[in-house]
Parts: sequence; structure tokens; C-alpha cells
Amino acid sequence: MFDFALNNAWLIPLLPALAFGIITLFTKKMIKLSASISIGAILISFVLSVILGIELIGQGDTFLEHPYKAVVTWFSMPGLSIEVGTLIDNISVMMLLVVTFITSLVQIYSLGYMRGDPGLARFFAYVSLFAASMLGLVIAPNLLIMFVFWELVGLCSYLLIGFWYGKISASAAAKKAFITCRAGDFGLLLGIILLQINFGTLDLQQLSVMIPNFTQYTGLTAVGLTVIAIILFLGPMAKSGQFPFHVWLPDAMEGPTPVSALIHAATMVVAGVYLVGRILTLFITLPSALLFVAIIGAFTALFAATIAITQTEMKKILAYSTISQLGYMMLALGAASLTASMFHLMTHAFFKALLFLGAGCVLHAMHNEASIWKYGGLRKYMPVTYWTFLIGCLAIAGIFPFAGFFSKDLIMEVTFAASSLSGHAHGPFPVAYTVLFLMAALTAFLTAFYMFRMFFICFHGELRSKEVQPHEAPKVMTVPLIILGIFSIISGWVGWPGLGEGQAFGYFVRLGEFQVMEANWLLIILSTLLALFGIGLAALFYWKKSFSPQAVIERVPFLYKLSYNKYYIDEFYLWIIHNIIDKCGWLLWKFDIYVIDGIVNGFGKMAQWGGAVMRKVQTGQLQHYALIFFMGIVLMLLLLSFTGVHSPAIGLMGGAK
Amino acid sequence: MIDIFMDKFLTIGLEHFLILSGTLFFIGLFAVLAKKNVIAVLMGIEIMFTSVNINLIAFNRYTAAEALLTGHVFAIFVIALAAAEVAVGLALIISIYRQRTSTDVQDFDWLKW
Amino acid sequence: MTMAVMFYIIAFVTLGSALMMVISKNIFHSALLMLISFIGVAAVYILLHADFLAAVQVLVYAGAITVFIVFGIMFTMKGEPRKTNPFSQNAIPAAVLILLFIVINAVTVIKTVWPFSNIAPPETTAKAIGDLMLTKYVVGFEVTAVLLLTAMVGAIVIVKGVKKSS
Amino acid sequence: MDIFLVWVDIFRNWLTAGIGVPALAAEIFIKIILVLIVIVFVCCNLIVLVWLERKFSAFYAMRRGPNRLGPAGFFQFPVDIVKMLAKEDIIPKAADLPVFKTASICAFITAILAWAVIPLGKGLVLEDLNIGIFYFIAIGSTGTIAFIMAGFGSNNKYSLLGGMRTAAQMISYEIPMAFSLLGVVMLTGSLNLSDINDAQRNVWFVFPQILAFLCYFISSIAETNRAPLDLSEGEQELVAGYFLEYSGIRYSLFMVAEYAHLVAVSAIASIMFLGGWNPLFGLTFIPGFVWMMLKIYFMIFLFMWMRWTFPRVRIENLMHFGWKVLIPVSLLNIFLTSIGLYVFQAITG
Repeated sequence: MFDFALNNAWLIPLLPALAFGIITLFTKKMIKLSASISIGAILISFVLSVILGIELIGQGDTFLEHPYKAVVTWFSMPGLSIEVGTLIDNISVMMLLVVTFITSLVQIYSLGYMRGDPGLARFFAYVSLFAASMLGLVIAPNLLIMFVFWELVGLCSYLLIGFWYGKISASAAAKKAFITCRAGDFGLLLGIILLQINFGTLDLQQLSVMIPNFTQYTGLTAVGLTVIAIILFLGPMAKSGQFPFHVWLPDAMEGPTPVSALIHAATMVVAGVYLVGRILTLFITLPSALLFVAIIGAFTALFAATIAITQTEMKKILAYSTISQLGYMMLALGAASLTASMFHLMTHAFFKALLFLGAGCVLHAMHNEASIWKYGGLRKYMPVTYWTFLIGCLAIAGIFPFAGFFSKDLIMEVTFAASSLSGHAHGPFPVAYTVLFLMAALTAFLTAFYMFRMFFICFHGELRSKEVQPHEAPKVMTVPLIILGIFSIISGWVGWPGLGEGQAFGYFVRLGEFQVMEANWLLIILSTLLALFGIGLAALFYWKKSFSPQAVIERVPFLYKLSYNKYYIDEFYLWIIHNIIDKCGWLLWKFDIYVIDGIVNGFGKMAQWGGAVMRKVQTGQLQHYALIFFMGIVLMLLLLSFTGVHSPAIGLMGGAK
Repeated sequence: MIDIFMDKFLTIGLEHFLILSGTLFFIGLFAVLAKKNVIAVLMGIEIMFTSVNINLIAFNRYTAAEALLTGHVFAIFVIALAAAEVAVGLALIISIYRQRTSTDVQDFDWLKW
Repeated sequence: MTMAVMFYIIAFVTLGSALMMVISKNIFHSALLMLISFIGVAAVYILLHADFLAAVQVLVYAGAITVFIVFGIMFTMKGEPRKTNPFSQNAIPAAVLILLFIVINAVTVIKTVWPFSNIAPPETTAKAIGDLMLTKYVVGFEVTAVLLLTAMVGAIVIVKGVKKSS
Repeated sequence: MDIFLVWVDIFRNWLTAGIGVPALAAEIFIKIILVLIVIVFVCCNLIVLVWLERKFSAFYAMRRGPNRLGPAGFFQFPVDIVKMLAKEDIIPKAADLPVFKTASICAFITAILAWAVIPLGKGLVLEDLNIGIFYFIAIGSTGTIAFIMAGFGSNNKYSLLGGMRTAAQMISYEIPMAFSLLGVVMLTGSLNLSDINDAQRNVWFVFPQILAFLCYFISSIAETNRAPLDLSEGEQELVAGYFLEYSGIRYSLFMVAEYAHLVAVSAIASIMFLGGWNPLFGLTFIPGFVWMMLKIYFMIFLFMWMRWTFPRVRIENLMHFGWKVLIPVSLLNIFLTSIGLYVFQAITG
């Protein structure tokens, strides 16, 4: 069974792809059949992943040391050989599990959420295609294949954000997401090409062997490789919504809520994190690059959290929290800890999917009313959603014993370990990491605050909107919520400090040697306190109403406006586009019209003129051609007979000597 | 000198036939190159065919290594070919004439466009 | 001597009628002059002891091809007969070219030393030709037969057109 | 035996030895005289034939025919000739003069040229060519062009149509004619007319080659443009066909050509199929020349019988018959002949 699953791991992405094909080609008209096909395909993939997962856990770190690789050569030329196939190790299997699990749940949830939508078959087709691409990305054996699926994932994101293409904002958001990601993908492709040029291979395993000793294999200096790493990192930055490419992610909430849950919270956006994790060796080799990643991650985390405080739409807040959490993951990677990053990736996937799906329930109940200020007191109308949402909020805030507590604590811990505060810092930039650590701590506080701000506004108090009568979501939507809630609680326990070999998450998913993690009580207490403080503050402001948030706003209107308007990043970008890029474009347009077109038209004119001259020769009269032909013969004859060349031709013609 | 020339002139040999056939050939070629009417062109081609046959037979008569009539056989093949050619050629001319109501080769300028 | 006289008479008739054929402004006259030229060529064959070929020449060229061409002329002729066969614009360059060709040909032929064997021609050419055709050149013979059939079918199809049935 | 050749030799000796004419000139002179003799012979035949034709037509139409001049109106035609020669030679204004004028001469010449190879007895021939029968066919095919010339030169629509009909008809019927003669050539293995004649000492080829004989007979009717296959004249629709515009001596030349052709075709038929000058029933005391003439006139009788018995066919029937019946039949004859030859050779070894 295991061998079958291992040998046929390619089936895991293929089945959803097949589902996509079948739905698009044949069953588009039959919505229920399409949904069944899609869900059936992803469930089979899930089962296969579970089989793989169980066996891998049983095998310990065998597969981490010796990944299973099944490839065939796709194409091969001197200096470049690309293989397609599967690379199965613990990290990819973990991702497979997460992706298939979340996708299955989201698809089931969508049955309820998307009920009655005319494009449901299309929706399932897209989701299947997305699942196929994401799973393909996860098990890709080399960077090029990864890039291919990476782009496919981006395409699916585009399709799903713009799912309701009738809405102008949706299609605009889709384009924004696509274009922003493309900007980063350019860097990624450039990085991949540079790696290929320098190392002659894109295979992940070979790269991880070659990169630590890059001076042996290439003529690159550390600076050069750092540049390559940072260029490469642009792709993950865009995909994972890191500053300054984060602008697309909040807008992506225009898509259906299950899509937001699936793609823009749990799976696709972590592709960047996953990719960096895959080639973390590259960054670990280069401390500056690592620091860059960490700075970007920590800054993004803090930055997004400050924006999230003032937002008024549930999904926007969740989107910014996603950006923030992705920043955490990047920070963990920047602290050279694959374990922490992947751990947070997994737990985040569960509780963020939970939160989004809960938000979906709320939106469903409130008839797509966006502003949270219209909500209130939803607790008594939809208890299941309330409780599961509470679990999600607690998890993201990092309260023991929820999943977020463990993963976030691990991130704090690895960052702390790299900082000068820990006393025995390893790495060349302890001071910088200290700042980063402080930023992460502040972010933890802010996270707790804004999550519970939203939570209290939505679920407590009185219902402010008078038009709607909220109701609990149907079973098909609440059951996935409950399942995710359970996972949001228990999934963190695999990271319990002190778990040893064969038990701890860090044993299965790691880079380098396994170390039993010791609980740093100081940090645990600090982060818990920060979270509790944030929660408490939120409760004071929005539940007990002890203080008025309005008063705070009036005290610092500038900061509020800055945060509310997302630091005017979008406007800044628009300004750049309008004033700089458009002007450059105008300039290039003129250049194109007058210079390039002039040259091209000049060639055309030359050809026309030449043709006009030459067509005089081409009379179309066979006799003219024959006449000229025979004139040529006469010339040849005269030439041959007067030059006295004894050529075979003259011999053929009669042998004049 | 004149004796030799007269001797050459009066003793009919291979050269005479070759020059005759060559001249005939080029007269046919002249018709092909310089006549407007496509049937005249066809007639020129026929003249060229015939003159080639003179060559074949003259060579067979004067330079054949053995008393074989290979040249004659080939002349017959050429004649058959000429017959086939004139049949197809006239068929083409008539079908073109039906379309264009002209036999002027200068009207047959489809090669141009 | 007799041979020379006959040769020059025949050559004169042949070439003269061929030249007149080209020069003539009446296409029908051209066809008749071509016929005379063909008969002259048949006479040349007789000079070359190729009596069978002379008969073939008369039969095929004079009897069949000329009649075909006259048929073609009659199918396509219109307007004043005296203007049916004009020269085109490139007559003068063509004439110069042809003169050059004739001169070059004559010079080449005269200057070349030909390998003569001068074996006496066989008395009955018909039998010898038949033997050769059906033994050594039987493939060519058959191919020619197929070619003639193809040409006949092709000519009929081109002129009659293919009926678009069914 | 060859009394004709003996006479020629005597004459040649008299010229060269007696008068002292150079050999070449004597030869040319003799040839010219011989050609004239042949022409005179043909013309003499013509007189008889025209008379015969008139009598036959009268007989078949149950009339009397010419009966005023001479015995049974025999001198009617000579008088006609005198009238014709005396008539004005009318040439249409729009006619293509050179073509119009040469057409009748060409017709006459091509008809006479065929006589160069036709032997009327042993050695009684102008030139006993090796390829005699082939020569006959080749010359016969050139006759076509004269009719086209006449039709075109007259610049008359009826004439042109008549000329084209003649050409189409003659070209079509040349093929079965040649093919039917090919059977005989296969049996004898020679193209020489004398050889073919000699090969029929025991059996006439009309018996083994009956199919060929029928083909030849029908196609020679078409070749000579005689009823019932005289589409080119077609009085009803084409007035008189290609010689519509001719009158006087030019018209008479066409007449002479037609009858010369008729006699030539009959002579070939008698040589190829009826044993030529081989005597019948061993009656060797009658000269070969007489036998030959008897057979020729028998053939002419057949032609005339055909002419005055059958109505004229339509042009498409004529072409269909030529291409779809006569050619296949003549090909079949060649096929059967070759099989017969093979079997015969196999039997006799």
C-alpha cells in the first residue's frame, strides 16, 4: 500500500488535474457530477497523502536523509537536463497532507457556500486545477518544474479571484494579483536561470549539496551568490505577499471566501515560504541573504499587523493577518529554522482556513455585508461559528494550548536564539536579530489585539444591522469548521517542547541536525503575556467599552489615517504608475513610433521600392523568361569558347576546342 | 584552300546535317521566342523536335560504332513524344482559349501575380 | 555530287519554309509552311538512308501533327487572317540571339573533329528498328505506349473537363 | 517475264547508247516518263470509272444513265472534261489565294503519289519500296491536308466545315485502316507490296484476314470520302463541302484525285487481300496485269455498290463507328492474328 502510494505519488497531483480536465471538457453542465468528481479526486489524493504520511512518520527521518525521487528526463541538452517526476521527503509529504486536507475541507465547505452559483462547475474545475498545481509544486524535483507549477498556481489564483468576473472590482483584483506576482516571478525566473548558469543543475538535491561549497563549483563570490539569492527571493516575496508586494493579497479577497481560505490563506501564499524552505541551504550559506529574508519577514509581519488594527472588513483584516503570519514564517526562515517556519505554516494553515471559513459563514449569514461595524452579537445566532471562530482567534493570538501558541513560540525562540539578547547568539548579525525579535514580539501583541477587536465587534454586543436576520450555516459548512477547529487545537502539540526523536515535529521536518527543543520559559511567559495583554486591551475597548477607540483615534489621527489607508502604498504605486511608468511608456511609445517604426517602415518601403523596380523584370511573360534564359546560354557559350576553358560543359555541348 | 573548302562543301557529311539541324532548331526557337500566337509557339516547338531527330539519325548514320539503329529508335520515341506533346499542348491552348478568348502569349501572364 | 545537289535543295526548302513559317503573318500559312518543312526533313531522312523514319515523319508530322495544329488554329482563330500571327516585342533581340546561336553552332560543329565509323547502313531499316524496339528498348517502347495513352486521356480531360457528378 | 522492265531497259539503252544522253539525265528522263505514264493510266481509268459510276447509279436507281454519246453514252465524260476545262476558273474575292490555288494541286499530287509504290504486275511499279505499304499509309494521311487547305482557302463557312469534317473523318479512319493492314504485314513479315503479293500464291489473305478485310473496306470508303461516308460533301447541309467554291479545272483536279484515290485503295485491297496479280484457278495464261485489273475493278464495283445502296450516315455515327467499332475490331484482328501466328509456328516448328 505504501509502496504503491510512494511509486505513484504522481497520481496525487494528477487526479485533480484529471478532474479539471473532465469537468471542463465533459461535465460542465452537470454541477453535482462536477462537484463529486472534484471532491472525489481530491479525497483520493488525500488518502494517498495520508498513507504516505503515516508510513513516513513510522520510518522516522529515513526519507529526510534519503528522499524518494522518481523522475524521467523531460528534455536534455548540453548544460541543461530537466527531469520531471516526484521528490518525496518529509517536508513535501507534510505539505501534501496540509494541502490535500485543507482542499478537501474547503471543497466540501464550498458545496454549501457556493450553493446556487451558476458557475459552480467552473469553480470546482478551477479549484481542482489549483490543487493539482499546488500538489505538483510541492513534489517538484527541481526548480524549473517548480516554477512551472508556480505559474500554474498563479494562474489559478487569477482565475479564482476573478471568479465573479462580472464584478469590476473582482476582475481588477485578479489582474492586480496576477501582475504583482508576475513582477516577483520575473525575479524568480532570473534567479533560477542564474542558478542554472552557475551550477549547471536545477535539481533540488544536487543544489543543496553544491551550494554550501559553491566556491568549488562556481566562480561566484559570496556577494554574487547573495545577489542571486535575493533576486530569487523576489518570487517568494510576491507570492507570499511580503512587503512591498503585499498589495495584491487584501484585494484578492474579492474572490469567493472558500478561495480566500484555500488559496490566499492556507496554501498558495505559503508556496513562497515553501520554496524558500526548499532552497534554504542557499540562504543559510549566505548570512546576509538570510538576514534580508528575516528583515523582510519581520517588517512585513509588523507592518501588516499595524494595518489590520484599523480595517473594517472581516476578510481584509484576515488578509492582513495572513500577510503578518507569512511574515512570521519568513522571519523563521530568516532565522535559519526550517522547522519553525514549516510548523507555523502547518498550524497557520489550519487556523487561518478555519478563520476564513468562519468569516465565510458570517458573510453568508449577513448576506455579504462587508463592514464589521454592521455586525454584532452574532454569538447567539450562530453558536458553532462563534466557538470555532474563538478557537481560531485564540490560536492565532498564540494562547496555550492552541496550535498558534506552539508555532509562534518556536519562531520567537529561534529569532531570540539568533539575537544578542540570548547571550550565546550564533550568526553574524546578533544586533539586527534583536531588533527583529522585538518586532516579532510587538507583532504578537498586535495580532492578539486586532483579532480580538474583530472578534468582539462581530460576535458580542448587539446586532447593529437591522436588515438581516443572521442564521447558523448548514451542516456542510459547519462540519469542516469543527474539524478545522479540532486541528487548530491539537496540531500544535506535536511541537511540544521536549519531545524527542521520532516524536517531535522538529524531528521530522528539519534542516541539519535534530536538537531536542528546550522550553524557554521566559519567552513562553512573555509571548503569552503579550497575547493576553492584547486580548485584554481589545476586550476593554470593544467588549466592555471601558475606553472609546474614538478617543484614541482623535489623539493620533495621523497614525490612524496612515494605518487605515494602508500607509498609502496602493496610492504610492498608482502614483508611480501614473507618473513614472506611464511617462516612460509614453516616451517609449514615441520612440517606437518614430524610430523603431521608422526603421521597420523604412525596410518595408525599401522592399516596396525594390519590388517596384524588380517587378519590371518579372513581366509574367514566359517568352521573356525564355529569351533571357537563352541569352544566358549564349553568354556561357561565348565565355567558354573564348576563354578556352576545357570544362565538361563544353564537352557536353559538342566539345569545341 | 578553296579546293579544300569546295571539297568540304560538296562532300556531304555529318557536319552538314548537324548544321542543318542546328539551324532548323534555332529557327524553331525563334518562333518560340518571338511569336505572339501560342499556336505559332507550339509549331516552333515541333520544328525543334524534328530537328533533334535529324541529329539523332545523322549521328547514327555517321558515327555509330556498329550497324545498330539505336538513333532511329530514339527518333521514333521522340516523334511519339512530339505527338503526345502536341495533343496535350493543343488541349491546353483550347482550354485556355475558352477562358480567355485569346491565343496571345502576352495575355498569359498569370505568372506575374 | 548528286548527293550535294539534293542536299542543298532539300536544306533550302526545309530551312526556307521553316523561316517563312516564322515570318508569315498568317497562322494558317505558317502551318502549311511547317508542313513543307516537315516533308523536307523527311527528305533529309531519306538522304540519311532512314526510309522508314521518313515515312514515320510524313505519317506523324505531316499527317497527324499538322492536322492537329490546323484544328487548333481553326478553333482559336478570329479576326483578319492576315494578322493572326504577329511578332511580339522581343522579336529583334530574339533574332539577334538566334543568329548568334546559329553562328556558334556552325563554328562548333565545324571545329569539332568527329569520330567517324561510316558503316554502311542496313538495307531494310524497318526490320532492324522493329527488332531493336522489341528487344533492347522494349521498356522504352512500352513506356512510350503508356505515355501516348496518358497524353490522349489527359488531352481529352483537359478539353472536355470533368463532369462533377454525385 | 517482266515485260515492263525489259521495255524500260531497252529504252534506257537506246537513250544512253543510241543518242548519247548522260546516264543520270537518262535516268531522270525515264522517271519522268514513267510518272507521266502512271498519271495517264490513272486518268484513263478515270474515264472508265466515271462512266461506270453513272451507269451503276442509273442501274441502282432504275434509270438509263448516259446514253447519247458513243456506245452506251461512253463518250459523255470526255465531253464533260472538255466542258470543264473550257469553263472559267472562278476564284472568290475573299479567298486565301495561294492556299486556294495549291489546294487542288495538293489533292491531286497526294492521290498520285500513292501510285509510286503500287505494283500492277510483277515489276510493274515505279519504285518497289521496302516499306511500300507503310509509304502508302503515310501518303494517304497527307491527303487530309489538301482538303483542309481547300476548305480554309475558300473562306467559306460550308467549305471550312466540310474541310474539317474531312480531316476528322480521315484521321479517324486512318487508324483502323493501318491496323487492318498490319494483320497482313504480320503474316508476311514484310512491308514490301510485291513480297506481300507473292505470299498469296496459295491462299488469299482475305480468308485468314476477313476481319481485317472488312475493316479495311469500310475505312477506305471513309478515306476516299465516298458515300455512304461522304460527310465532307454533304450536299444537304454543306452544299458541296470543301470544293464548293471550285470550278473548272480545279474542280476536275479534285475529281481526278478522288478517283485516283479510289483506284489506289482498290489496288491496295486487291494486293493485300485478293492475291494481287496471282491468277485464279491456275489460269496462268492470262497475264498478271489483267488479273490485277480485274480484281481492282471488282473492288471498285463493291465500292460503287455500297455507294448507291446505302444512305449517308450522320457525322457522330460515323465517328462512333470509327472509334468504337472499327478500331477495337482491327485491334482484335491483330491480337487474333498474332495468336494464330504463334500457334502456326508452334505447330510447324
